[in-house]
Amino acid sequence: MSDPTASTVTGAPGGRATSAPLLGRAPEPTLFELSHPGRRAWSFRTTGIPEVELDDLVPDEHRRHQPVPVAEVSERDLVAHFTRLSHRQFSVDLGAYPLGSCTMKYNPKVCDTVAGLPGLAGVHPAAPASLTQGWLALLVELEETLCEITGMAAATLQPAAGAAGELTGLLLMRAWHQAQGSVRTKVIIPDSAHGTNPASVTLGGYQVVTVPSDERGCVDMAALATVLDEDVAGIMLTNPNTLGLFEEDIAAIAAAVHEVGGLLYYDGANLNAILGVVRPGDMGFDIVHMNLHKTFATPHGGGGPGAGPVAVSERLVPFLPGPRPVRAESQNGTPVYEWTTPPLSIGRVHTWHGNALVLARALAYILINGGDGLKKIAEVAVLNANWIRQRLTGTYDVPFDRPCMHEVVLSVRTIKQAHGVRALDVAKRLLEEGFHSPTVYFPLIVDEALMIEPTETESPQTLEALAEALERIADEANSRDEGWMAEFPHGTPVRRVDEARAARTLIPTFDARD
Amino acid sequence: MSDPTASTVTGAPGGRATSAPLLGRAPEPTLFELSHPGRRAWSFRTTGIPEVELDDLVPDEHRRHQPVPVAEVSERDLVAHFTRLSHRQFSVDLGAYPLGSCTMKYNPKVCDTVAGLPGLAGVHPAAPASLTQGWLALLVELEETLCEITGMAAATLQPAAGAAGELTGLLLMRAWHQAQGSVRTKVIIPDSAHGTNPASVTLGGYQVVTVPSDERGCVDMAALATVLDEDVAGIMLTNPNTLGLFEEDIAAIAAAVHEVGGLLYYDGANLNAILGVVRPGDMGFDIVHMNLHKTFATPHGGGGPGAGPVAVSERLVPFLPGPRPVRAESQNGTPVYEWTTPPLSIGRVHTWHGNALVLARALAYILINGGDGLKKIAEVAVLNANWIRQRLTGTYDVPFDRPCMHEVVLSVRTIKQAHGVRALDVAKRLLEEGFHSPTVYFPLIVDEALMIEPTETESPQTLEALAEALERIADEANSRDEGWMAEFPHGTPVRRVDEARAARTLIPTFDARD
Amino acid sequence: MGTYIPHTDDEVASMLAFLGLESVDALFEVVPEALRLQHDLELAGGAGEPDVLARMEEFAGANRARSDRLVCFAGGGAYDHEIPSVTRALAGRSEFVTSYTPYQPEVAQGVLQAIFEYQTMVARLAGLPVANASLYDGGSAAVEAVNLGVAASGRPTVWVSAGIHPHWRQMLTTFAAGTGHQLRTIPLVDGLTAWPDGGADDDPPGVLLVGYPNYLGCIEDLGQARAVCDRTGALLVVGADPVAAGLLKSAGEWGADVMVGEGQAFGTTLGFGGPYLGLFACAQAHLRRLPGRLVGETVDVEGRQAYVTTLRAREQDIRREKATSNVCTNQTLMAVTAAIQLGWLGTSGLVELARRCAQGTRYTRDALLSLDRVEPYVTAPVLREFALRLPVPADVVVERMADAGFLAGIPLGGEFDDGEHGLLISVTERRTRDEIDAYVTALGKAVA
Amino acid sequence: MGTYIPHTDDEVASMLAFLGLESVDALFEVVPEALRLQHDLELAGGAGEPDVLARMEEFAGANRARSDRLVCFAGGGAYDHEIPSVTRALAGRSEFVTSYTPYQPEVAQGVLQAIFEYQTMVARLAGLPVANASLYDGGSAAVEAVNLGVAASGRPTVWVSAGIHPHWRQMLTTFAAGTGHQLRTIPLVDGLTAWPDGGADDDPPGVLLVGYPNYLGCIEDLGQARAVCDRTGALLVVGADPVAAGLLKSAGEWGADVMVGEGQAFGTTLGFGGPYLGLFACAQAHLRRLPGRLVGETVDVEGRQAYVTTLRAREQDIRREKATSNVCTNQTLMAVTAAIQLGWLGTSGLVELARRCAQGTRYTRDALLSLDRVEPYVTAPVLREFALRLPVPADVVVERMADAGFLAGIPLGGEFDDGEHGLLISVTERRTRDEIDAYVTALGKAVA
Ligand SMILES: Cc1ncc(COP(=O)(O)O)c(C=O)c1O
Ligand SMILES: Cc1ncc(COP(=O)(O)O)c(C=O)c1O
Repeated sequence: MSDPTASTVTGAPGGRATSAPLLGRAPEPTLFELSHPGRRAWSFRTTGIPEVELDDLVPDEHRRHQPVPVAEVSERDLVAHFTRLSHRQFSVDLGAYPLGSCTMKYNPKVCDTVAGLPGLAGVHPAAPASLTQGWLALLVELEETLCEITGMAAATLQPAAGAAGELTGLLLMRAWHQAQGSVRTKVIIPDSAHGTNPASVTLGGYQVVTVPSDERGCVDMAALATVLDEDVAGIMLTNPNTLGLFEEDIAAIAAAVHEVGGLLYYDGANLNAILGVVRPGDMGFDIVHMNLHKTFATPHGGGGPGAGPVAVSERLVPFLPGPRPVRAESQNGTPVYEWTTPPLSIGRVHTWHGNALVLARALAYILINGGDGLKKIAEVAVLNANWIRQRLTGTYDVPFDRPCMHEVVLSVRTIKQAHGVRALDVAKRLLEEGFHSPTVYFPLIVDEALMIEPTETESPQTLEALAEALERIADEANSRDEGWMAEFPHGTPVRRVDEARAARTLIPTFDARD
Repeated sequence: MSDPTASTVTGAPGGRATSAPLLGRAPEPTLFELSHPGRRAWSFRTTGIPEVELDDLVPDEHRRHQPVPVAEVSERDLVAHFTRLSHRQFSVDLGAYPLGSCTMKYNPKVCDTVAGLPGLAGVHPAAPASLTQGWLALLVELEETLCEITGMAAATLQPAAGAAGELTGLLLMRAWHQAQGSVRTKVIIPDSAHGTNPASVTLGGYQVVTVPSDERGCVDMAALATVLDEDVAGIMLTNPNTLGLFEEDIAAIAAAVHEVGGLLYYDGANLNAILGVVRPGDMGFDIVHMNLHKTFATPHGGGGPGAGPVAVSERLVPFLPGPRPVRAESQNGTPVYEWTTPPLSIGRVHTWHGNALVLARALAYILINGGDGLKKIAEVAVLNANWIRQRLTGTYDVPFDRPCMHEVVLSVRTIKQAHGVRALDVAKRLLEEGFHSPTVYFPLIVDEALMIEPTETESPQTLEALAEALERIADEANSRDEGWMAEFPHGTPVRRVDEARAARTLIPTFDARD
Repeated sequence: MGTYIPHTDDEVASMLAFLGLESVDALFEVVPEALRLQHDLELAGGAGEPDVLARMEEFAGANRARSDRLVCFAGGGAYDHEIPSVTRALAGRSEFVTSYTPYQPEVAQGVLQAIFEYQTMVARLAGLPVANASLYDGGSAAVEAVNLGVAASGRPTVWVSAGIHPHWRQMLTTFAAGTGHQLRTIPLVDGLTAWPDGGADDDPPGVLLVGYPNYLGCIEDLGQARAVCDRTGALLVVGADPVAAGLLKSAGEWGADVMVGEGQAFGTTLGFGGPYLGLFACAQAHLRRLPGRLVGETVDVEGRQAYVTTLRAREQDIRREKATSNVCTNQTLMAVTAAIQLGWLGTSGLVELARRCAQGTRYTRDALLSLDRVEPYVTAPVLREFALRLPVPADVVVERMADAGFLAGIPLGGEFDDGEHGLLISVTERRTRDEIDAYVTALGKAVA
Repeated sequence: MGTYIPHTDDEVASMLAFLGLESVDALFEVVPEALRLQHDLELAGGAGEPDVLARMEEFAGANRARSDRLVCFAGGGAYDHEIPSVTRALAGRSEFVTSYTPYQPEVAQGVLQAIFEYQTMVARLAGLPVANASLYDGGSAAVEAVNLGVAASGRPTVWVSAGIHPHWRQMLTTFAAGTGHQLRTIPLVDGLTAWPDGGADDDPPGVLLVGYPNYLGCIEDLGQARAVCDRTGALLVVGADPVAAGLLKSAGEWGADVMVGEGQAFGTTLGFGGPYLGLFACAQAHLRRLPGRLVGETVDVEGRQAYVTTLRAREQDIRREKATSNVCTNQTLMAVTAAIQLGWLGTSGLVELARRCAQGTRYTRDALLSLDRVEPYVTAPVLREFALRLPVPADVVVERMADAGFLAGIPLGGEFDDGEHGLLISVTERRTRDEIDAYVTALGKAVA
């Protein structure tokens, strides 16, 4: 049999589902391998515009003579490829995702509808306020709502994520001190803090001063006293902190920091724990960022987008980024919205107005829950975490054995010492049980940390199943030999991944393959 | 440790993905097992309507006193459940689906957009023509288009699927004969026909007369001659037939059937093969149904919905179901559309106007492809099938060794005789390769049939991979022992399913579980 | 311009070479030259997605009766109920949308289990032990039920209540041309079916078909229908509104042999009448006559729970001309949608839905009846739909009301006594008091 | 009324019992009484999905500048490009939407591989070997690029072309307050950056930042910028329009060290400015300073191809205050969307897209310049965006044009010479000749 086709049948077969875990675990080829010269999926509107020669359109010295080699695939193969990729991906919609510090709660589908409304999604960001009153009204309402929730005076909605909020907050801190005529150099951060905090401090032009945690997992007040001086611009805290513990001395901390003229920054990553219960503003914080993708359930999108609004106390309002939307004196009773830039504004921190569609999702979520519902969120989030803590006490180490807030940090230390099984092994083993892993090795101050945040949307049945799985794993760690555990996971699309090799033989693009 | 929670933690854990094949293969619990009393997901609009006592609303003798026990789940668990179920389901979007006779081609996403347009999806079917001119215009345009494609005079769009179209066609046949004053009792069907044909004939009030296929896989002309008489109301054919072969004698068949006063019915399941190449009307058919879900790519929806319009030649137009949309004399130049019922109409065959949103999808698909594109579809569909045929000749039996149209029927007969491996085994083994199985054991006249319909949307690369997989399987059948093959599939969400037990110990609902 | 074919010209050429063919035309040599189309199809050339979408938007724009333009008070088996984002999102998942009938259960557990759950829900709604995997729509389910009833009773006479949806009755007539069933319409008296005694009938019925509630929204006395069946040996087929079932006794409780219904209310858009969902449930005795697909639970070779289509021997692909029905492709996606929507409603939501419809109906009906010269069409009790008698022809009122922003309802039309002046009005849970008040005011003007 | 909490009161009570607590309040005993909120949040009570959707629709309805109401001629980094159904469908798959940063690669190959493909595409567009997994938006990518450039060159002085998007320049200023970078704006002369020679400068730049094309749509001479860099040892950072890149030489070809850009054009809705997509690619030399996440290819224990986030030691969670950037959550979903959209465009579609934009731009510009008293703002060649000088203030024209059904463009404003009379106009492939002709007519009236 002659095979004149052999020469043209190049490229990976697109219509074959071997890559779907449903049916096997062969790797999915890249889109570049599925590509075949001459295929296409695109189509554009018929415009009727008379055509000009390309030579006339693009100056020759600028003209690209080879097209960018993207990929050439049919719509059918494009769909199959990304659908298959989606089958290789865990998500909240598939199962519990108790990733501590990330608040992987259920993302309501109605918010997808909101983000898709043509009247929101189809608006150009440079259109003047007169043509975008709906958006400005929405943003003002969200700002007011967030201020009520945090107990602050005003907020900027521009920052695109928590870390962006942090840096914005630090620049606010800097501008404020500057306006006071004071030059300060240091910002205090507890050793349990998230990595974005010190990174943001550096970008804010400050030096990081780390303050240790005490044996109760909270800021060591004595140590704090020793670092507090007139060089301190402020302190960054999250409360509950990254151990899931409430900083009970927060009032004293606030007093001490304010005493030396410093400001208090609140990292809102853990706001879910205290909604409607206690407010950063009432605790004495001056600057507060929120992670809307955590607390207000806007989906994490595989790593983003998020939104990190920053709310401030009265004295910091004049420094907020601008332009910001405000409700203006209404002419005929109906409010009018406009953009203003605060007098001492630190300037713009986002190309436009922030991650607007994420902001719209968050407002919808807040409206659905309402004031009462928000409090219930905190209550059940804390209830779930404490249930897990109590249930697993004795099975895993509980480094700080006291009531936690919305998340609990356990440790695999004892098990590791006895059997060599690490937090990482527990995490990988848990994948096989159908749960996403908790956050591991964070906060850094806990050895072999497992940071579990169930969130309020997981039912008691799910908690029970999670606890049973973690108990089973501990049992296995104690009874099986070390190597057995290291083999997990087995049933996932790929098994343990060689991270060292990825860094050593860096292949960041398809073209870097050899 | 006391466990006061044990009593309430009942029900299956909803937030656990063990059921997702991504992560394991535990069965997914039913929604009823995930249910927990008191949970809910629903919310309704606030209406402000003053409330009346339920006792006043529902007469006591009719009132249900226990609610229907549906299920009680959170929105989160509802989402997780059905998302996980979706991960246990093969689909065209995941991979090639060469299910013969079903035309599982790629379903363009733009058609989903069309079916979701508020101006189409939000229209009540009982609204008068004056308020639904857009829909009527759309239906008329689709009807005209389908008539051009099939070479017929007019069509009804009411039938909801192919089988519904068949029965409609048979009732048209009956009404026509009746109008001619002739009473006929029989309808001829080839032995290769799809089961819906004989079933529809019975419901149409006719007796089935089966005509055998000859050694070339086509209607045996001699046998046909012996059954043709004045009792014959007509003949039902699909051309290409279910062997994927073109009935070359179709003109002679038409002449012979017409000669005795019978009508020719065209089962359009295989229309994809001849788009723009040859038309049923030109072949002499009087009545033609189409399967829009096949030929015009409206998605099969896990088993439906479809749409089965029936087109007829001029003489049958007065009998079409009604009401049907027609373009009326325009008053001021712009056309006006209205409903009319043909004078001798057989009546209504759908509760409303047919599967309207499926019809809209099909029109969009046709407009995108255009007249030229439709012909290309047939060409490539036939090319793909012949490539598979040629490639696998020698590997599998090819019962009718001549050029095929859009699909090819192979047989596992030789392999089975030698090694006991059946078509079913090949089908199950192929699942493991990441392809959906071909249709098996149909048409009934081919032993151990594998009916492969690649469709035009599968690329040469995919065909190559499919051919290689089928070659590999034949190799294995010839080299491995019988039991080995019977073990497949291994990697699917469930392995071979006990069908006999399902029928023996019938459990058609959750409540029938014991 | 648009195309979904991946093949490049080179690839086509190469594949032809492999087949030893000169040209694409050669693929069609089996088609007699004389039959082949000698010209191109007289259709426009292909167009891209944006152009075609613009075209479809034009059609959509020409529909005044869109629920985003006219507030909907029409029902008659097609209802403007809430469809939450979650139902749209889940039912739209492409694994459900782009698969076909689960012929290979090993890779179709998703659809199979969803159908199993749907069957369970429909059976519970019906108060009957078995439900199938769906039929085309309410009307086709009624036709199949009558076929089953005639076969089971062995008697071709069918008593059809005049309160059955007129379209269903038309379908029954259409299909009776093939089956030869004798249909007899049993009239309504003031909204309720006036069943003949049936005892001494020389042509006793094999089947009774009655709505619950019926087309006029009236709650029929199924006890009386059941009594006729008991006397005559006929099967009782109930066409039930599955939303009303949230408050009403089930068909099964009334002794129905078969329940059929239109399932559109559970998550399917109005969609100009389709695709909808034919609900079908029956008593155990009729299992072997069940039309359409049925999913059953079983195990795989490893003993894991699994689902599969079962009792396949009833079906056309196996039993051919002796099959209980000719249905092949059904409405699975709508069944899956209904399972999702019913899961969203849940036990309490289904009651609440029915209750809200009933509240709105009561409020609207009372307000309308306070209008001058507007009268009840019949007086039997209604639940979520009702008919009025207007001083102006109902189709005129519908046109006038459209200008005021409402789809006013469905004119009863010629199938009913003085139906020209009858308007069938439906009030779902989506209608607010403000909408209703405005509707009532507008209707007052429209009939003035 | 709305809630996503599954727990029933009984379950809460039972869980509290397990914890030995009397009440839910007891969970918060660790919170000092004095700090606790003594009243409820002053927010409305919860509402159901339909009510909240209605509320959001009200906001949406109050936006006149929706692209379904005003035909969009505004650009400036945010474009009304075609987004096909396939991109929406795939990017909306919940596995992509509801997962987080792929910390566990074994169950995150979907997102990881999509990012790997995205990185490849961005690197190819840039003509540079490495691209990261996304940054917040074009402006933040520029800020990060400048940070990288200053660190790499060891010099804090940054020469920023006045042709860089004004908002990016504002952001650079904002963040320079923290980093201490010295920003110097290099003016435009007739649309192109007039770079100082730089050779004898006593404060030589560490970084040059230039647009390609720039904010006024003009195609900058990158050769000249590169020459300044060569002379001064500065890094060249190019802010490239990735759509124009379909026709223009790549930043890499011009010798750029870093390319940044706004990726919204690839499948992301206008969305009032966010979430958008910060593109970032760089030369191999700067790999260890790359901000944000990077995905690399590797294998699993069985040798199967696998993807994982790599060079993690650069990142904040490991290097903390010494990290190259503080980014954690980025814009992955938009990166995945861009990969899908670029896959849809493909090699030929990207060229075609740029070509169509350029054709429309040429046609529109020529037609507008035939209007009385309408003049070019600058004369340097443009590709897909351009500025005009109008006889009437541009913001007035925008208001007038809105009444005619157009979003006319973006007033240049105070950042530019006589910017009050400058209007920046963008014409994407979606604009038809009819729309453009009507626009030109309307603009003629608006400036009359
Ligand atoms: C405690 C804490 N702070 C800050 C951040 C940074 O927030 P983002 O990822 O939104 O930038 C995180 C995110 O994981 C966090 O957990
Ligand atoms: C040859 C043939 N005829 C008729 C039909 C029936 O069509 P439908 O399933 O749309 O009712 C089929 C469907 O599989 C078929 O393959």
